[in-house]
Amino acid sequence: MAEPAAEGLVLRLEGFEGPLDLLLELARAQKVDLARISILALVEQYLAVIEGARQVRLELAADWLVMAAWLTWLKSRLLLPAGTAAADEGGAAAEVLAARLAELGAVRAAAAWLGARPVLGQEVFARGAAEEFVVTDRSGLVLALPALLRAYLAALRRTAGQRRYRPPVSLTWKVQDALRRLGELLGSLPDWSSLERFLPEDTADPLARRAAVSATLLAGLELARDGALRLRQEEPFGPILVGRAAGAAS
Amino acid sequence: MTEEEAIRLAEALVFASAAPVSARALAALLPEEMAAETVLATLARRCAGRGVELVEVAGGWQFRTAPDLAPLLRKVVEVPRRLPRAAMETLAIIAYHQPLTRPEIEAMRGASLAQATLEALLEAGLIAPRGQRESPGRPTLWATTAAFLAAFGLGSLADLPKREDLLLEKGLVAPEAGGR
Amino acid sequence: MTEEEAIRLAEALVFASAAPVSARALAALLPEEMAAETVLATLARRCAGRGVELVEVAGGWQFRTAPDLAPLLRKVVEVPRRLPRAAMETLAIIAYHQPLTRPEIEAMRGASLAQATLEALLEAGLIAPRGQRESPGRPTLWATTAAFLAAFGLGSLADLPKREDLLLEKGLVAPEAGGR
Repeated sequence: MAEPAAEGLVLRLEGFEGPLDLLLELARAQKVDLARISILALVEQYLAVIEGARQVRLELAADWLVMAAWLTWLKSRLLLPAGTAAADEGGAAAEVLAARLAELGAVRAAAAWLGARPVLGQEVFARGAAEEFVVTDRSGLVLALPALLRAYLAALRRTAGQRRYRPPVSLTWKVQDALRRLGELLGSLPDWSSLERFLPEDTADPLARRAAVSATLLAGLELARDGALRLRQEEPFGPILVGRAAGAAS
Repeated sequence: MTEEEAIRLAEALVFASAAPVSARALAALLPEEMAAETVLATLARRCAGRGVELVEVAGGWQFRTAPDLAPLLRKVVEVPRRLPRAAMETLAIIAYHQPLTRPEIEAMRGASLAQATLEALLEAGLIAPRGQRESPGRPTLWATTAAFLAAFGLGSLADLPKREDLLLEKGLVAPEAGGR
Repeated sequence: MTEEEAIRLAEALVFASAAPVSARALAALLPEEMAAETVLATLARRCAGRGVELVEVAGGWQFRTAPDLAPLLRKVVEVPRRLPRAAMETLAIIAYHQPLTRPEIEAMRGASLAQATLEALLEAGLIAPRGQRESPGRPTLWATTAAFLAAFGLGSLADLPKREDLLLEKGLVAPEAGGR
């Protein structure tokens, strides 16, 4: 039993659906039931097959090697004298492997049982040309009030759109607007008022407000360059103050 | 193969085939000395009076439900249709603005009204002509019917949601008033 | 309605349908005092041994050709390809452990589930998604369908052999007495 019938297996590794499949095949070859197979012999056979396969070709799918590594570990544990913690660990792992093989064996048996049944369309046939006795009556209408109302609104919306073109109203405060407002307010606000006080009044929308601030600053810079007013900022990000032009009297 | 076996085979073959089975097709499965026609005729005699009978149709033999049972098996499944969008819009406009003429409907929908749409509504009994407008050409006026109210579960036209409850956007209700 | 008439009607109803017909569907056509199950059982007895037999599958009744005629019929009727081993094993796992996720299937087989296998089973209508596991990633759960029961001639999942019986049959986990 120690001498594996490995040569045949080496060449047809592709025929197996993964390492577990090969292990099951090897276990079956032990000619005893799965509950009593020698896991140690099984491990040795598997490792022999993998070794043989590596001599034939270098690359081998990762899962075959992962299983080989794990089985090598298992073998080292199984060879330890019974009673040690490591040997118990190996014994437990061997039981898990045996249970997985038994489960796969059950799956095989179930698949074989299903495959042996007369399958519809293979061994037994249902009626080739079924008769249709169902008559579809499509004369009725589904009518519901919500659909009627949606249709009404859709129709009105379409004509409302056709009747008039409404240009979208701009929400942004332009530099021209800011120039005009700065000019209007410069005389009436106290000297060195904050730039914020020159913003338009109804700018609750944050985006519109930021646009107004930048437009007003641009307008202020332009007027300062022309000498029409003066700007001052005490510290970075501090309030920007607007003062009247040097020559202008209050 | 005995005659009984040939009859069994003929029954299975005709049953499983999607199309009628010719005597020649059966003959291909039978021993040479056996006449497929005879086998099929015997099977047909044997099935006579059952719920399913073997009948000769164009191209061969086929199992068919006995004609007297077909009405019992017939099942009518109702699959109601939806009104197409154009018809639903037309119906809604008539419901809210009746009576009105076809050009008026077209003006409100902003789209021309296909004859088929009007006919579909007429056929369903949801609208009906109601008199004529006293204007050049005397165009027909359209209105909804009692069947319309019944179909939408309305007691009367007054049960339709008020237009103000529907038209929350000012732009939709009174474009003449203009502005926003 | 006499019993003979009921049997005729049952034959026609089941014969006409492509899918298995439930006793309840027949009962709807019979007088109240008549038991649909009894009528179907009588019909099944009467058809036994014919080329087309009445069998109970997937919660209903269906006419099917007798299995022993398969070799002859396969010469004439078009037969799809058989499912490969990987697909049969995957199907067996789903049948016994449903509903379960793809990683769970793969763990049992010790091999990854090929796209082609999944598609073949879906295409044949033998499996279907049934909800998602309430765990991270919410993986899809797979289960067998009514078509699976019909395909393999099973009345319900309870007709699958017990796992222990399967193993005994194969002599896989036979206790001491076991062996092969």
